Amino acid sequence: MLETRNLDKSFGAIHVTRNVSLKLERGERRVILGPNGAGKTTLFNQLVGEIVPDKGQILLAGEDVTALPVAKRARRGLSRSYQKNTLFDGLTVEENLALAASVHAGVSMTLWRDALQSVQVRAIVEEVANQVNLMPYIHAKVSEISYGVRRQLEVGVALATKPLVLLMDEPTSGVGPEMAKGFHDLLAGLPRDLTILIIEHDMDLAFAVADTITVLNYGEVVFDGLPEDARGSKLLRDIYLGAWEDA
Amino acid sequence: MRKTLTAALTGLATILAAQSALAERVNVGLLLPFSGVYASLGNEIEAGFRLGLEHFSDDLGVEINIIREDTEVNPANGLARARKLVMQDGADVLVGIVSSGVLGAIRDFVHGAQVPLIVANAGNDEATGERCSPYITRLSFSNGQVNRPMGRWMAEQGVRRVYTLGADYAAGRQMVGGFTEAFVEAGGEIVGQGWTPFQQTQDFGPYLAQARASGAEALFVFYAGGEAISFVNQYDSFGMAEVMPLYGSGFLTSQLYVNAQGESANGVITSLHYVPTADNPENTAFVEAFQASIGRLPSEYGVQGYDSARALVEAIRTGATDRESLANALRQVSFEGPRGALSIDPATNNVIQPIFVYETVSGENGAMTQKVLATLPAEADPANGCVMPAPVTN
Amino acid sequence: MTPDLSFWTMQTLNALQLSMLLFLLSVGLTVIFGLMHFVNLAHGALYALGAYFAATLASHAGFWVALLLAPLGVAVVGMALYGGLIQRMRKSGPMAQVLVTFGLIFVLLDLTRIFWGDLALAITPPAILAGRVDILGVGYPAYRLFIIALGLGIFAALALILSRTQIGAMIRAGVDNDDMAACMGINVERLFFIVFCVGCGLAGLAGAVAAPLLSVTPGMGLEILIPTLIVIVIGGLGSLKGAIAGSLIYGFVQTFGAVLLPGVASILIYALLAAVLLLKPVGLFPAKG
Amino acid sequence: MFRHTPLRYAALIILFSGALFTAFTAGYFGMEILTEILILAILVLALDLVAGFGGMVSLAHGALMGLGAYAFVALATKAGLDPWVAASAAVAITAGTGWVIGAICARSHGIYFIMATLAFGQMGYSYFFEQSFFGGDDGMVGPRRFDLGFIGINLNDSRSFALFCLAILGVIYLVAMAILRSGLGRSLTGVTHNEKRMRALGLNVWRVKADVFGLSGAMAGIAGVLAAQHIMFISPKMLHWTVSGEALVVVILGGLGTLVGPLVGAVAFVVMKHELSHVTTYWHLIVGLVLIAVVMSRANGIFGFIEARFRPKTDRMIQSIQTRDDAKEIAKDA
Repeated sequence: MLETRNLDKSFGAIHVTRNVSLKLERGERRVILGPNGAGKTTLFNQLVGEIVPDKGQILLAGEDVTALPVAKRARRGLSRSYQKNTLFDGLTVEENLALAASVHAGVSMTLWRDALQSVQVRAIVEEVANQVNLMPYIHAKVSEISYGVRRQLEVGVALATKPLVLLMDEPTSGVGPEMAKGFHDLLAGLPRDLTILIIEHDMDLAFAVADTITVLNYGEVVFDGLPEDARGSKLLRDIYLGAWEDA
Repeated sequence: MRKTLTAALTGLATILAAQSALAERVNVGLLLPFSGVYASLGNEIEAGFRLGLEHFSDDLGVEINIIREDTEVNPANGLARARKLVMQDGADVLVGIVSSGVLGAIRDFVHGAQVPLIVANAGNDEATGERCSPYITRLSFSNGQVNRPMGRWMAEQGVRRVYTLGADYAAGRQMVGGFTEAFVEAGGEIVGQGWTPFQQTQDFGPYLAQARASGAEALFVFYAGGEAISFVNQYDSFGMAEVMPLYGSGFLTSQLYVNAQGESANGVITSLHYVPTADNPENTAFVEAFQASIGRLPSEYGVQGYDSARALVEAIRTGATDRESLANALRQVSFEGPRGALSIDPATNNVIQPIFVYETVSGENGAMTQKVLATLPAEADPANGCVMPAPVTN
Repeated sequence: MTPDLSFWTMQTLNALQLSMLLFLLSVGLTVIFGLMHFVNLAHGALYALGAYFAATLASHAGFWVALLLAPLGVAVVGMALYGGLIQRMRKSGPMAQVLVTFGLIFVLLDLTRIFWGDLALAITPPAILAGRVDILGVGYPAYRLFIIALGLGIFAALALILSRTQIGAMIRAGVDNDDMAACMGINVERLFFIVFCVGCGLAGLAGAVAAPLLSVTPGMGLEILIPTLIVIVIGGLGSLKGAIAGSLIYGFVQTFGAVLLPGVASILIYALLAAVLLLKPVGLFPAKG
Repeated sequence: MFRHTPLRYAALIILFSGALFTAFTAGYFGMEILTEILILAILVLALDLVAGFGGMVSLAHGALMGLGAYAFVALATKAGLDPWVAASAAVAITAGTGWVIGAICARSHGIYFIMATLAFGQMGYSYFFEQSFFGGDDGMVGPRRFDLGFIGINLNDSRSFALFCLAILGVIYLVAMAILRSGLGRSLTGVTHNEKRMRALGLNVWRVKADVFGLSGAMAGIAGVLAAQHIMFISPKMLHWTVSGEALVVVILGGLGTLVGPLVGAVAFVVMKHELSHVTTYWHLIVGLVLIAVVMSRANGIFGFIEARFRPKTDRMIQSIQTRDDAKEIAKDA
């Protein structure tokens, strides 16, 4: 579904992505692990097109999208959430979801008709709001909901584009352990055919939700395999777990 | 549709005119820029106009009521103000108009409403040419009129090859055009022309260097206001005076700016319809009075206001107090003023006046003054497509 | 017409002269923007004020005194503006700041009209700079060379201050990242105050320097505002490099455009601005990547 | 996202009845001023659409208005088209030009966007200033007013023309509202709030900006056509950047991004200008001081100030409680 081939990126002297090749099958849920500065978010940025790689290719559903701009990739089914909430602050939860849904529903450029009243948009908003448990807050403004709920909305907005591949950048960053568990349930409730790539810091959660695990270190893939193997891997413990436990 | 407009306006005009005639009072709408870049011109014209009324309207027996409106340098605003003066304030006559753009904007309105307008500055040739009107009488000058005599005079002086520079807008093109036409006709040659973006040019260096490289004998330019000061100062700083003497339209070294130019203007020869040093008794009296009330020497703008007032008073003295009779009487005024003998050309309604060729020289206590080199005979503009009925004489 | 070498030499000097004048104006504006994130539209009005101060001072105490005191006077006005308006507007959005400084343009313009009248003023340059200097066979006005030298001098001084002194390091840190600067223990308020006043002083200096070259009119501030903004936008906001690059581009395009493409001289610089923004939406050398 | 509060409805009703009252009671010049306000109101509505709701602060709107006026006059007088046809074509031309400017400037933000629009505006100004075909700096005369004779209205009567402008303004207000509620308007709000996210959601951001700029350009063009008919004279002055600057002052003075505020601003600005210019030639000074005072009050313009004053106390209390809870919750979560 999503594949990278020999992706490479440097900022000046800093080599942030080294020859990264990944392959996600349809419906696969993969977690990317790695210490801070391992190049996880930079990899995401390249996947969605916010950063152009120096070398390599990105394939979405078998097609080369390396040269496509952000918006076009998104319309082909690639969606992401951000590590730092990137919401529409002055608007309500419903409006946030509707904005995202309207692009998929094809009413983002229409004139004359109220986009919020579009049947398709309403259907998507309701579906997503249920998936990420936002129904109780649907009419609240972003400024009026708690941080944890905003994290849910962050994922909700990404989901409302009805993606084929969903990239989640630390969806549980900054929320308490209880919310993190809630997130586990949330993931479980998502359709099984949705391909998901998650950057996650919480090891327990990572092993609980992942079908496969990729470990990045200094921009390089140092492990790629099943969670069971990762758990036992000495290499992983040395470069990642150690660093993580120290921090 | 235009006919209905004209008819409506005429109807209104007649009612208002009838009212004011009864009161033996003439409402004068003074339309001048009191803010914006031409504010200093507006203020000087008003000062001259008020001085003229003071001098000439004793024992007139008709009260003159002045209503001022600020046109800024904005044609649309000027037209709105003109309409207000006529439609609401019942002005019997309009006086003023500094910029040609404003004159162009209000022309159709004053013509349609049949309100006499005394133009106290704006010089666009069309206003007394193809777009002339029996209701518009110009007491100031036309762009061509001021500069044509200079073309012939320079040719007579033996100047053969000239480079011209001017501000790139309609008035600049007409001023330089008037000169060029007459100069070429008299056997001169224009070796090159430069046009500087109007009100966007602060540095004339590049243009001066081009003029210099042209190898012309002399430079003829039109600039006014702040541009005139910058230009003359920069011309002098490049030492151009040694290789290419500067001639120009007299606005370049107007009394209004010449002291800001100082010694830089020394030796510049220009032509204009008025100089404060013109030697005649009317001018002596005017200059003295102007200095007494304003505290400095008058420029051409002051005298245009002064003569406009005099023309108005002369017209009223013929018994005219309503719009129609004022318009008719204004076309026939003639008098000896500070500029010399003035009359109105019945074919175009433009003023006929002598043109002074003068050199700017250092005078007493460092102030610059004007040395008149020649007073060229009064001349009328060609009709330029102006067709209108002759004034009614009685 | 056969333009020879001396013609091009002269035009190059003309272009340099215009560039340096614009540099004096734009450098203050761009550094204030880089540091404080707001565009002081009244910068042009301060330039006009500098010219008027200089005109008045020059008639009483001579040119050199005027050249020294006029920028100081404008810096004092800058202090008053900072204390009275700008400081309070620091937390408001950029729109509010643009508006306040737009209002200031109106106020300062009419104040100069009230104090100095509508008539244009002028200053004669001092005798020592009144003549011409021979450069490559071209007699070039000494006063214009003085402007070029002054501009280059100020550029060198600012470059030194920014790269070698402590306050320069603070300014660079502030432009780069104001949170970080505050963390590093820099007194941000004081830094802003100093930079703002120096910026205003430079605008005043530009006005004083321009006065003998151009005419001093109430509208001069508004006339110079757009060229200055074009310079800093082409150059990229917040950087000394951008200010000098933008000034040079403007000066040369304007000068040689007038000579080589007179028909389109008035739109050339706007076309260039549009082209630069199309290719580089944040100018050529912005302070931040 | 744009919402109509009771206060906004009240303000609209007051403004509308005020305009009607003036139209039927004012003298000649009062009518002229009313028409001036109504035309300015159309221009500032167009500007509020892009600046207030789209964050695209434009210094090209005066030029777009002027372009509309020139296109209308040239097509009506030089090409001899029917005024209605000429006006429609003129509006189409400004819409297209606005769209192109919006598309080109879409990548720029903040001061860069302002300067990019300034560049296009000034190019237009210089063009019309220098083209003798369009009368150069002297401008052009002769646009005819629309002929509404078939429904018995003579627009050469200043009251009829003022009412006609009022009707057009009303229609444009409704159109602006509809645009803001449409899919395009919602997308625009999204872009203003968070352009990066909208792009990541698959939105063609530049298209949204260009489309809205084009629509706004059409409105500015309508203002230009009406201004040309009102004054019956046009000059390059209309295209100068200071006209755009003034319009921007009106928008912000009234209240950016409120639609109603700019209308209030237009009334305040024109009335203030006319009243003051009779008292002193230094009226800019006073306008400048008022502007500074309004901005320093930290309200969103005059209308924002009124909204802040009139918002019910309970409303404010609820909000402050919510904010406090919010803070607590964030603290707990973190």
